[in-house]
Amino acid sequence: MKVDRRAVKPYGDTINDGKVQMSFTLPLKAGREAEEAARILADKMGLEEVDIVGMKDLGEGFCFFILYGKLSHSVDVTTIKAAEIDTNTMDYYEINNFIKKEIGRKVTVVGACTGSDAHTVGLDSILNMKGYAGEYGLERYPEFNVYNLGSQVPNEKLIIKAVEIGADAILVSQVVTQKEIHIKNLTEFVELLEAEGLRDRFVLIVGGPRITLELAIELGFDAGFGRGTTPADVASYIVQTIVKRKKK
Amino acid sequence: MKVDRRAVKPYGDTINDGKVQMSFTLPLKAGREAEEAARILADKMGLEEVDIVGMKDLGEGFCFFILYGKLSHSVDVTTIKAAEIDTNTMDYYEINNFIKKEIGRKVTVVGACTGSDAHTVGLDSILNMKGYAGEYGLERYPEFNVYNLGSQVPNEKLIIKAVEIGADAILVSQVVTQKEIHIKNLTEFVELLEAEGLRDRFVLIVGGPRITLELAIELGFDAGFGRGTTPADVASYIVQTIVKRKKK
Amino acid sequence: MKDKLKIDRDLINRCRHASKAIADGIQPHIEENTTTAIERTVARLMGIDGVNSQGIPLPNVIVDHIKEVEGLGRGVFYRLGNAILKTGKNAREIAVDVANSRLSLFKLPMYGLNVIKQKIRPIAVEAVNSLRKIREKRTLLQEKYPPGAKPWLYVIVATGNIYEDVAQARAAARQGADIIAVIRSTAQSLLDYVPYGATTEGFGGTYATQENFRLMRNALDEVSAETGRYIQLVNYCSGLAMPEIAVMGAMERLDMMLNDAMYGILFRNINMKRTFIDQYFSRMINAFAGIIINTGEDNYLTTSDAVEEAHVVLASQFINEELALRSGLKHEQIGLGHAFEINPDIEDGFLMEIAQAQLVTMIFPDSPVKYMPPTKHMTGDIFKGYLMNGLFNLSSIMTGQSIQLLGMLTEAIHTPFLHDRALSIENAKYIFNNARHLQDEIRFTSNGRVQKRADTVLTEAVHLLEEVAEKGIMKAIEEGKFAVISRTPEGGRGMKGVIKKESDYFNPFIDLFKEELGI
Amino acid sequence: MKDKLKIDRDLINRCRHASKAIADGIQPHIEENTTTAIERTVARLMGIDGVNSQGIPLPNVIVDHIKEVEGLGRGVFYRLGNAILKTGKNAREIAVDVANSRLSLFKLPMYGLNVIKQKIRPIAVEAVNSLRKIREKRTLLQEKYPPGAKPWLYVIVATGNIYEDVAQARAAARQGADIIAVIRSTAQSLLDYVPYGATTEGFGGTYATQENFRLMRNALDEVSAETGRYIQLVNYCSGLAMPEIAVMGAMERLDMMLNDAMYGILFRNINMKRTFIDQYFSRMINAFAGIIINTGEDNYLTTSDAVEEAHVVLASQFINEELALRSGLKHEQIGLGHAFEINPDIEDGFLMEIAQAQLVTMIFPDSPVKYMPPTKHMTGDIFKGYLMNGLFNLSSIMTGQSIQLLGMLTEAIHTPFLHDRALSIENAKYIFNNARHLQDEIRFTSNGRVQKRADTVLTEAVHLLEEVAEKGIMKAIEEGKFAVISRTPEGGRGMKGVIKKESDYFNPFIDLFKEELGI
Ligand code: B12
Ligand code: B12
Ligand SMILES: Cc1ncc(COP(=O)(O)O)c(C=O)c1O
Ligand SMILES: Cc1ncc(COP(=O)(O)O)c(C=O)c1O
Repeated sequence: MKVDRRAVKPYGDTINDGKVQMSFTLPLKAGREAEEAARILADKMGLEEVDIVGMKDLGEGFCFFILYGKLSHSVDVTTIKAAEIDTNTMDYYEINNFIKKEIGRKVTVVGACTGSDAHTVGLDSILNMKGYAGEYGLERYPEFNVYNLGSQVPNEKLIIKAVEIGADAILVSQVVTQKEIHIKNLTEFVELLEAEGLRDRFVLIVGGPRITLELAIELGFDAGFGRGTTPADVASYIVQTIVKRKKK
Repeated sequence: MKVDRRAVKPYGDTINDGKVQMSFTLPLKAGREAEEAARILADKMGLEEVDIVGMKDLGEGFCFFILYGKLSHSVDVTTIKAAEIDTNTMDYYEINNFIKKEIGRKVTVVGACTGSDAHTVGLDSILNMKGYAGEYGLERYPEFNVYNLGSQVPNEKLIIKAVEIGADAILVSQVVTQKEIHIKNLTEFVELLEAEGLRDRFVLIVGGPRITLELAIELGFDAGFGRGTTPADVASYIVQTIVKRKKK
Repeated sequence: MKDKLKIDRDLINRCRHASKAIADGIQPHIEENTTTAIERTVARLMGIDGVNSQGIPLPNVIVDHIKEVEGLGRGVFYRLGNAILKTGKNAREIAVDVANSRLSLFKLPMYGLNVIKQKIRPIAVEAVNSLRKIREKRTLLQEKYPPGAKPWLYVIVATGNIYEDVAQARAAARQGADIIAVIRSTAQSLLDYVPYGATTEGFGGTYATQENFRLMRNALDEVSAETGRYIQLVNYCSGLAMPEIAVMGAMERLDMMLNDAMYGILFRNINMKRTFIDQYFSRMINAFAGIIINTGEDNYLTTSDAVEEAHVVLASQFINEELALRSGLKHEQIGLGHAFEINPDIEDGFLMEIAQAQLVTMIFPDSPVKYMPPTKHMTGDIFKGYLMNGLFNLSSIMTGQSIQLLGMLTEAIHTPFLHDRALSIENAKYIFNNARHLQDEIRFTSNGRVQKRADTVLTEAVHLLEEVAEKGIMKAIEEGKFAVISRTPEGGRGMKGVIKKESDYFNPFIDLFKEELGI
Repeated sequence: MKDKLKIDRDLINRCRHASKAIADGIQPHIEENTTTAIERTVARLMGIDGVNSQGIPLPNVIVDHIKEVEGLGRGVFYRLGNAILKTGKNAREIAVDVANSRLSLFKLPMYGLNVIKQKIRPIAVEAVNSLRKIREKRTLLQEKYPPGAKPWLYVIVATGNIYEDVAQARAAARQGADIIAVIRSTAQSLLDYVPYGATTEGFGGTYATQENFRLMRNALDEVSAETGRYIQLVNYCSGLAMPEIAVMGAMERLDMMLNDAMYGILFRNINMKRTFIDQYFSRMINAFAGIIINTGEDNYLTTSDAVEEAHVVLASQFINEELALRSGLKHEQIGLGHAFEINPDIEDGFLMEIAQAQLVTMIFPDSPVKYMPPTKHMTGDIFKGYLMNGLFNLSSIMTGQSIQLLGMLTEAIHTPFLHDRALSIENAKYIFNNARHLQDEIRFTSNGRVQKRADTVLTEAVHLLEEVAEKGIMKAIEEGKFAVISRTPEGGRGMKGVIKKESDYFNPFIDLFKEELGI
């Protein structure tokens, strides 16, 4: 039962059995043809011994499938270089001390749910007093100045505010992702900043349940925070990044 | 919203969006590396815009993932030739009449759960009086002679019995499929028959929840019946196949 | 139904009493003012629809035209009626002419108000009659194709594209859904107009337009006929255009409308003065059209904790009830919002959930509760989510709910896929059937956890309502009494659309509806 | 616990009375006979283990050796004891010599039985003492690491490979499982011996071998220490080797054993005369070892309908209870089988489920019910399956069950994957916590569906038991009274292993256990 890290496969109950569960709908009526179509797709995905365990006609010419199979692909994890937040999370006290010692002035941040996004709960968990999962939000930190612009803030307005208050960091929240609306909105935000020559002034952060670090970096942000982020994660990142940049 | 039958893709809420749900476990601790490994595997399967919505450490160096993505593959259903049972299901009365008219004698069948398989409920649903889902089983049909040998019958014993009673059809049930035990057992059964030169004497049928027509044919059976099979499906197939063979 | 909770009737009476005082406090404001949205609604009722060459809806064109010149203190009826009399054209033709600048209503000589009232009233009566016919058609159809048994299975479609929505809705209805709600594109409530025509580009939902209503209604009528079960259609009549959407819904035979007295204020930062006026008229239209409203108390629990703020939900239900009754809605038309949002990690959370669900059906026995599924605590763990939806369905059948908005296992991920919805229907059918008479079979232990919880929530609601009654609803909202959100009377969007009625203000529809509804 | 069902105590008394009569009917048969399996067990207790060069277990070698020459009417103790005395070797060494044909027990001069009894009894006493020490170790460990709260989460591992099983079991225990059952490879119950050593090739389960027991016990002990929660280990002691496995389990500190008085007869077509004898001795060992048995009534419902045959389950529980008590098991050690197998499509099926679950805890208040999940009606729809498992968990917490065998969402597909089990644990934890005190908060309506159902089941059980008592258990089984399966007294496997005891038969362990257990 030794894992070969150069060829990692999914695991059901025996090492390297490759077992994967999948479900999807095809725009085909339930029946032999649809079943075969599902099997062919699974095959193209690299599944072997495909077992279609559920097939259910949904009406309107659609059919839902549940299937299991053994994945022929494997992944060499020794070559994985996952982007990683290169700072470490400190706690409330450590962060305030760090600011006092290493920065010597209060840190100013501004946050907003931009575009048409009105999901403030996530951003509020990071910024508001109350915080998240029992941890205080940034407003509670004596060494932070926090501006929370709330929901549905146009990109321009957020940038103007950031400049006005001399923010160290801008925090953007994007929760709605249907039809990739967040990508559009975030790209526009970075382009606006760059057009104004303001990009390097700020630590630029985006967060939301569908945000990953990779995506954030790809879109031109410094960092991205997803599900389960705590205020301390974000505060730590901000203050350490400020200091790193100062040193450069 | 027109479906292009030459390039059918999974459907979430927009035609051709390709949306697929998947879950699996990797033998890696939860974390950025495991997440990236999951993403790479999804990528190899042809998924785009992979969204890892659940990652849960299971302990012992394992991690469970739930993800969604858009499948880049599609399937041309116009070229699908799904094997199809080439007989049509008649009802109890039709079947008995058919036997009287077209065969002119009672049809004899013998069934068993072979090898170490003790799951008799499926085979009993087809053979016993009581039947399945409100439909009578073959024992109830006046024109059928039924021998149900029950569970854990060695392949040899089933063949000897079939010869002894002059069976028209042999019905094998295989429910346990772990480690492909059914494939081994069914293959051995057909090889035994062939070695004895008896293969063509019988209509050879296998059934069970994980049995598909394709698999049955591949293994050398005439037909295979899966989930939800009714006694009438099987009886119809047997009697029509007998007549077809007679005509040849 | 026996009182399983042994609740103190006196507490309920005090709640109702306080709610009356709250409504009394706001009623003068409602009656003294009109809004741009109400006047656009009048324009629509008079027959104006369509858009101008820049895509601006004609009701907006005509109302802005009048507002610009003389303000709206007399309402649009006066100028519009005059133009009809003078030109012999109908309202729509007049609006088109105005839009094309071929006509200014202020260039026409004026009849006296009484003449206009007298001569044009028949057009208004005709409009009201045609709405009545639509309502009657619903009654007929529901006799022919009786709706399914309660709890009704209520599912949403939200693809952004009305044609995909239609396919998904038809599939759902065939699978057993009783009610289809078309979710609106994000932030439509902030639009001070209603988009026009069939739309295929929305985010997180599909625009509410009259054409979209019609397309969906037709599709569902087909399925109703096919399945012999009348399928109800829902949309949203909240936001800056609430009365307009109400009338569109009445015209296209929607059956339910999301409509809450305070939702726009709290959750969309729409001006409160505006909202209170708009909700009154919009509800009158809903009432007349035989539409069941769905109030939005579930929204409190998306930002507040469901255990701590349970009493706010209940207090809001009392307020919504009282305001709805004043608009002529019958108890049967008041679908009060409630939601299964207690954190799933809480010990005995399920007991608290059933306590409150039972409490609501006890207090509002004739109002169908619209029970919302878990959303906030749903995660990417679709299996757990599916299970939480199952407990939610069980809570419903245990406590005798009426309108069950089915939870989606993918709530935390995306708007529902076709099979997500199918799975949710399967979930509800299984639970409802398998525990069909559970509510008849169980009693709650005297003075046990369930009864005590119900009592606590009710007691806290009394206190909140009495406090609000004392200081007035506007002040209370300003102080953040609801969902810890504070709004000022002058703040928020749409304040400019509030217009003081002049002494010769006239809106024939208010009177016609009032008469019909007996208010 | 108050009697929520208002059941008629007299009916219960009649059931117990009939069960006693049934047990009385079979007791003489049990006492007059021994079996090859029992004699192998004696050999094991004397210290024989291991296999010969062809892989045949030494207990079989020695028993066959004796049987061949003189039959087993006197038991193996006599010849074995004699050999120990004569050769000065221990039992294991003697067995090895016999296996290698270096020794025949019949070539040795014989001591008289009394001499052997006297001289060799200390070896038997020593063996029993060492089992006692193992039991005491469990007690100590359970004091140090108290088991989790009830209902205990019971999950199975079944990879076929003991090393994979170990990894899966450790993971499950850390995730919150209280009990790990290692499912046996298919049809092990038909083996008239116990396989030897660590095994990695099983189908649908892993062979029950002493080495496998040991490996798993060690792994779980580690996790117990780590988590501070004693993790219980389960295996199967049914089939042709039931008493042997009982003793292996006692030696390796298993905590529970599947052990049913009639399972082998009905579901494995093992000869009934054989089974009744074997179950008696195997249970005595279980009793002494402080093991909780799990009876197998759930199996009835895999072939019979759970609504129609509910009373058979109950009747079998009464019989199992009575026979278990006669073997010296305490009520606390009798884990009676029950299963959530009502067709999910039945209206009010959930009410029937809770009626019976509640009935069982009422009738057998001190016996931990082992509640089995839905299996028969599980399909490839893993979502629905997960939900059914949720209702099953709810039924358990509503009715106060003790041992919860968690259902797998993939029940219809494969033996559990690592994450299937993790999901099942998550399911149970959520439901148990979220509805923790639901059982305290609900009462059932008087004479309602639940109470009536319980009454019906109990009444039918009385009739069945009284009928069985009258005709005798063997006859009743022959007539197919249980699970509609008919077996004849002479039919089935293993009949040849039944041996009439001679007057000088001797088995020191029966006496030692009886003494200790006070029977
Ligand atoms: C609450 C809620 C609402 C509330 C929002 C109230 C409010 N003031 O926020 C209301 C009812 C108003 C609402 C409305 C809508 N919603 Co909504 N809503 C949700 C819901 C149920 C919970 C979101 C939430 O509060 N999560 C809790 C917080 C704490 O988690 P979080 O946001 O992930 O935040 C954490 C991290 O992501 C991160 N984070 C988040 N932001 C940031 C920012 C920074 C800088 C950092 C560092 C970190 C960070 O830190 C947080 C703490 O760990 C979700 C479903 C779900 N269960 O997720 C749907 C959901 C997000 N909504 C959805 C939709 C579609 C809508 C609507 C568009 C529907 C409609 N057509 O009307 C509207 C319109 C809203 C709009 N214009 O944006 C969809 C989005 C689908 C998609 N992927 O595109 C979801 C997924 C539901 C669904 N399945 O359809 N919604
Ligand atoms: C009932 C049951 C048992 C009962 C069987 C009682 C009996 N007399 O049959 C008992 C308790 C004895 C049992 C034991 C075991 N079982 Co079992 N059992 C099940 C269970 C719960 C239901 C099977 C069933 O009866 N289905 C209902 C029938 C009507 O459906 P069906 O078999 O699919 O039959 C239909 C069709 O497939 C078809 N069909 C079937 N056979 C045939 C034959 C012909 C000729 C035709 C035409 C059609 C046909 O027609 C039928 C009607 O439509 C399943 C899980 C599940 N929900 O499926 C596990 C399951 C099949 N069992 C399983 C296992 C592993 C075992 C054991 C090996 C466990 C163990 N180690 O002890 C043992 C040993 C059994 C053995 N030696 O074979 C696994 C198999 C895993 C796998 N894929 O390999 C399952 C899937 C459970 C699991 N997830 O672990 N089991
Ligand atoms: C009463 C009410 N109106 C409207 C909405 C949402 O509509 P919009 O996003 O268009 O404001 C909701 C949301 O649930 C609601 O409860
Ligand atoms: C009491 C009992 N023993 C044994 C078994 C299964 O073991 P085997 O397949 O080895 O007979 C079961 C099955 O559930 C059972 O209930």
